[in-house]
Amino acid sequence: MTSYDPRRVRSDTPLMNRVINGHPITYLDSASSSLPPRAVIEAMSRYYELRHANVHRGVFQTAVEATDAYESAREAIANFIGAPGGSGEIVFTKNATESFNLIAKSWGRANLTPGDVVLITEMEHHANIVPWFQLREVNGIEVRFIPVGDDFRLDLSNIDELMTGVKLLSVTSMSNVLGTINPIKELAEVAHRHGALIAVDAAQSVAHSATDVRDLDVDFVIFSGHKMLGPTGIGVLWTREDILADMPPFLGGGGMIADVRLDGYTPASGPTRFEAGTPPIAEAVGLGAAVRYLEGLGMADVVRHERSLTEDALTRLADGFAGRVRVIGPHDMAARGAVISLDVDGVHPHDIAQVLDQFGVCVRPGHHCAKPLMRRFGLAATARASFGPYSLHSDTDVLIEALGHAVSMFG
Amino acid sequence: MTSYDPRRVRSDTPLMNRVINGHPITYLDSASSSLPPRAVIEAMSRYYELRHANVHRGVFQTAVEATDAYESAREAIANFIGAPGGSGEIVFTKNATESFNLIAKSWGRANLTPGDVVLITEMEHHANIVPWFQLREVNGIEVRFIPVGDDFRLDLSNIDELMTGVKLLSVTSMSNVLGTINPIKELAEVAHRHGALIAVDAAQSVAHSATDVRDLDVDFVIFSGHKMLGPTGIGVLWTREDILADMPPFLGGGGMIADVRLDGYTPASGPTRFEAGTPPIAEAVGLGAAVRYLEGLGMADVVRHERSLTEDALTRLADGFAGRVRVIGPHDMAARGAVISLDVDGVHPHDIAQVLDQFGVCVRPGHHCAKPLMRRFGLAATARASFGPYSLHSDTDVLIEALGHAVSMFG
Amino acid sequence: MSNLEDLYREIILDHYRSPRNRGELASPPAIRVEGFNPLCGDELVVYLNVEDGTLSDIKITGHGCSISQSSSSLMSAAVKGKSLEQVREIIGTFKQLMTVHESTLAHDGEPAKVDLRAIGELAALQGVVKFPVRIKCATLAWNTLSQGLDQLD
Amino acid sequence: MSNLEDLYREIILDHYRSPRNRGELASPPAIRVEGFNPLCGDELVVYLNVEDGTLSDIKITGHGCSISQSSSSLMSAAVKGKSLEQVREIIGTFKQLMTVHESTLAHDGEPAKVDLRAIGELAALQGVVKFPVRIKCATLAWNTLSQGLDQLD
Ligand SMILES: Cc1ncc(COP(=O)(O)O)c(C=O)c1O
Ligand SMILES: Cc1ncc(COP(=O)(O)O)c(C=O)c1O
Repeated sequence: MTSYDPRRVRSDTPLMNRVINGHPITYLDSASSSLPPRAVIEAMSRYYELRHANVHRGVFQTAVEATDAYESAREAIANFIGAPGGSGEIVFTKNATESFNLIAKSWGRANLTPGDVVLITEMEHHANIVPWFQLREVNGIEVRFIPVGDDFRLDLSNIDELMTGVKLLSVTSMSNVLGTINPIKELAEVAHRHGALIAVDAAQSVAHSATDVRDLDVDFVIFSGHKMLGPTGIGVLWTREDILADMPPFLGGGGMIADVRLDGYTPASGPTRFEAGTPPIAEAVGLGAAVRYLEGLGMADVVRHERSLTEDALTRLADGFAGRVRVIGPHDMAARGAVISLDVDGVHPHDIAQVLDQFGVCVRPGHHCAKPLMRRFGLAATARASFGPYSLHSDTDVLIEALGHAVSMFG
Repeated sequence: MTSYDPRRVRSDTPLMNRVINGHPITYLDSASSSLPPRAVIEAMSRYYELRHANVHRGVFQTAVEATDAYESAREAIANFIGAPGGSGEIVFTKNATESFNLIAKSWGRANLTPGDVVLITEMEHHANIVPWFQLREVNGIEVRFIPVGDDFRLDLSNIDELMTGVKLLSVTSMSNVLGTINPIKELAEVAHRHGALIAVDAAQSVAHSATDVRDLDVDFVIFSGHKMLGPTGIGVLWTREDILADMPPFLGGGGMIADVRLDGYTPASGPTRFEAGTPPIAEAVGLGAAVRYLEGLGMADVVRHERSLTEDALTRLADGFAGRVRVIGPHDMAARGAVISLDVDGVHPHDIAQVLDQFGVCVRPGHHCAKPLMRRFGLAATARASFGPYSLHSDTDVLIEALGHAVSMFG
Repeated sequence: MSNLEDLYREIILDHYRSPRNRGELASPPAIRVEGFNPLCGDELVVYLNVEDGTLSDIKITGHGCSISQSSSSLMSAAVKGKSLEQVREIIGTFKQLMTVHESTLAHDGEPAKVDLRAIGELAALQGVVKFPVRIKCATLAWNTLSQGLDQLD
Repeated sequence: MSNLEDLYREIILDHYRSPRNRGELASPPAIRVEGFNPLCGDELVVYLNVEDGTLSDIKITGHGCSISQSSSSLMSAAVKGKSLEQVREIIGTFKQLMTVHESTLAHDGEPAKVDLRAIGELAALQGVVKFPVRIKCATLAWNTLSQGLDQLD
């Protein structure tokens, strides 16, 4: 049915025409943010040109159309991740980070008491660490970490011990630094066996593999629009209808209320309880278009292609630089995704990124918002290359060549 | 210098070409959300086509350009409202509502103790009510209301009494229901005389008059992108540098930290402390373009034009319907803006909006997220018409004619 | 304007201007149920007297738009004096009426058949389905009535 | 590649590979100041010995990119043994060097003149201004040194 061709995705992506320092762009930073296809950009432009209006309380034609567009994006996303309760389980936030804050500050504050444990991992993004530290300050919970082994995978050997007192296990489906893919289904089983819930940070996986929340049997899933070919300014929180129904409000304001009196207020029910103020309407339209675009590609084919890119790149990196280039992440393809962090002997990641930029190659230097993980491996930074559905083997050719320049330049 | 012509603004606005039920659109819902000009829509499209990347930590060309675009939007906004400390005082949020939550949940939690009073008004939008009710639940503050008189203006006769115990006066610069413009400069003087700070909800005024935070001598100002010809998904909080410096973090995650360790975190300084996660980058670009567009119009000319539209509409509404149409808001032009709420004898606002839609006229029925105000005047809803810089006297012609049909239909 | 005349038929305007069965019943013994549409601000209170399996009396107060008001008035006239079984049938038929249009669109199959003669004046509400945002106005009274009947079980 | 060669001049690569004045000084008596660039993760510790108004010794530890490392090495060589007054002058000249490009762009006026001969090897850092994101790498050591001197007052 689908006929996924990464070259067609590339020609659908306007930014791929960009020339940088005389070279066609080689975009290897999809883990930071992906490049939207024309269909997404145009869906938003068309929205503003034809039907923009505030949603929810309008009777006139464009307000009805805007509301329909907003709500149908919610349905598209529910469908994309197989939400059993449909669109009534999809909350729109501003980004994945807000989604985590929503879980911590609404569900967490209502359900956790001093001494309760939130178990996360050493490979989490700050978005899945700091909100728990903040909750600890007000609620006195314990934040515990699953260690990461020298093989760059979660060390689950003591998982049953670590689960003592845990009310929530919150874990990334794929590390944005290591590329490690975690065994979510297995962890969900562990969490539930111990009477805990499980939240999944799917920011890195949602555009790179199929997500089926029912099959995974998880309780919360969060992700961001801009990492799945969609726009900035929108994120998603999915949770089961029964959990959502019991969560107290988060931000207060218009739209999230059933009534406001001089002496208090009554919150609304459903996802709207968590969507205070004018929501990201155009952004939802763009995200809906992104999801439809991804569905058109077929996630199974995307996975296969990105695996082949990653495998090839890992081999060439290992072979090409006489041991000077070290991959910080699993070296075999079992359970790893298309994110490759590099540590180059004698060349700082900043300098790598700078030299590569001269060849039009976009890689990201830094701690990637995962400082505990960086400390775990004694690194201040890595240079990270990551693929998307528009990436080609020729991107790796350019990367390897430019990396060669960087390595020889710093001798 | 400027040569503001509302017809040119209209021809700059793609949505004005929309045909609804066989009629050209008559958009009278700018108080809910304004219609962006082509320049704003294209600035965002161009951003996605040419330079989209995640901001802040990138070294490669497009990441540098995206960061510059994002930060220069911050500067444009600082400039637009005359922020004395420049862009370091501008925090980007997702909407005006989040800005209020930020004040309440960061500044409020840190600075208010049980018994402290936050003084708001009966004409506030829920965005400036519910966050204070939420703070009351955790901090035990008192939320007090300045009453609204029968003349639809704040009743300030007892203001000095009302100020007892007040730490923050939080008030709208213009009611989104009544159109009433409040005396902010005078209120700032009152607040400071009583040792309180003052926050201003400028959501309704920022695109309809010049804002100069230094001249007003206020402490916080909030507004939303989508009500000032900009995109959805972005809001602004301005506050003085010294206040911002002492505010504890709000949402936690990437970008807002200086360091994260296994045992805790250190927040970043400046606006970034309050911008957790990937910010609304394209939205900032769009908002920057909107601000430049508004500056090009010249706010003084916009004010003059919208006053003339409002005055004319008020006269024709009073004259035209044999007393059946009542304006819920000040009838004279002293300190009132281009928002006109209607109560029509025997015709429910929903039905008015429905009939008007058949003529392509967009007005909003409902409580406008100001339920305490509606109760104050014994109303469940009004039908609200509001103007923008693209509005023309001919819009009022169509409104009056369509309103005539509605009134006669319901006899 | 043809759409609009479909929505605001003369019967509807008549019931809006002169609502039937308006008022309250002493409660108890009457069942009292509140209905609320937070988006519009429409509010209804429905009072029900049930005797020997029959809805012997119904009264309604509240405020709302012409659609919600006339729908509640039409409803009260349609169900008053009917057996509870008949009332449930009428509710079912009305709900079918309100979904005909949508389900036709959604599934592209045979439109569900509603016997318009059987529902009498209620058929006047048929035009509402062309205005999906207004369906919740038309159904408010009916959902409230359903809730009231549920209290009998 | 010409831009890149402007940035990574031979002198810079040399100081990056063989940084001068690397190490620690006993503190006290030495002044110890930490510098930190949260965006890059660059970290420096600068140790200063001041005797009779002269910066008699300076040592630097830490990690960072070639620009921040070579800049700190070049700085240490430029200021070591100089009077505090001279050190402040050198800092001023260096900061001017880092803003020449930007201010030229911003104000469209006469570019500020920096006497390149007076600053010797430091002139090698001139290429950094073409890469605005890297300016903060180059200035980290200098800001840290300034903070150290401020502790003397
Ligand atoms: C006066 C006023 N304040 C605050 C808001 C909230 O703005 P937003 O929905 O963009 O958060 C609005 C918009 O409805 C408003 O009119
Ligand atoms: C694994 C992971 N989680 C969460 C986030 C946060 O996403 P956002 O910045 O869109 O909130 C990111 C993105 O950097 C990520 O890679």
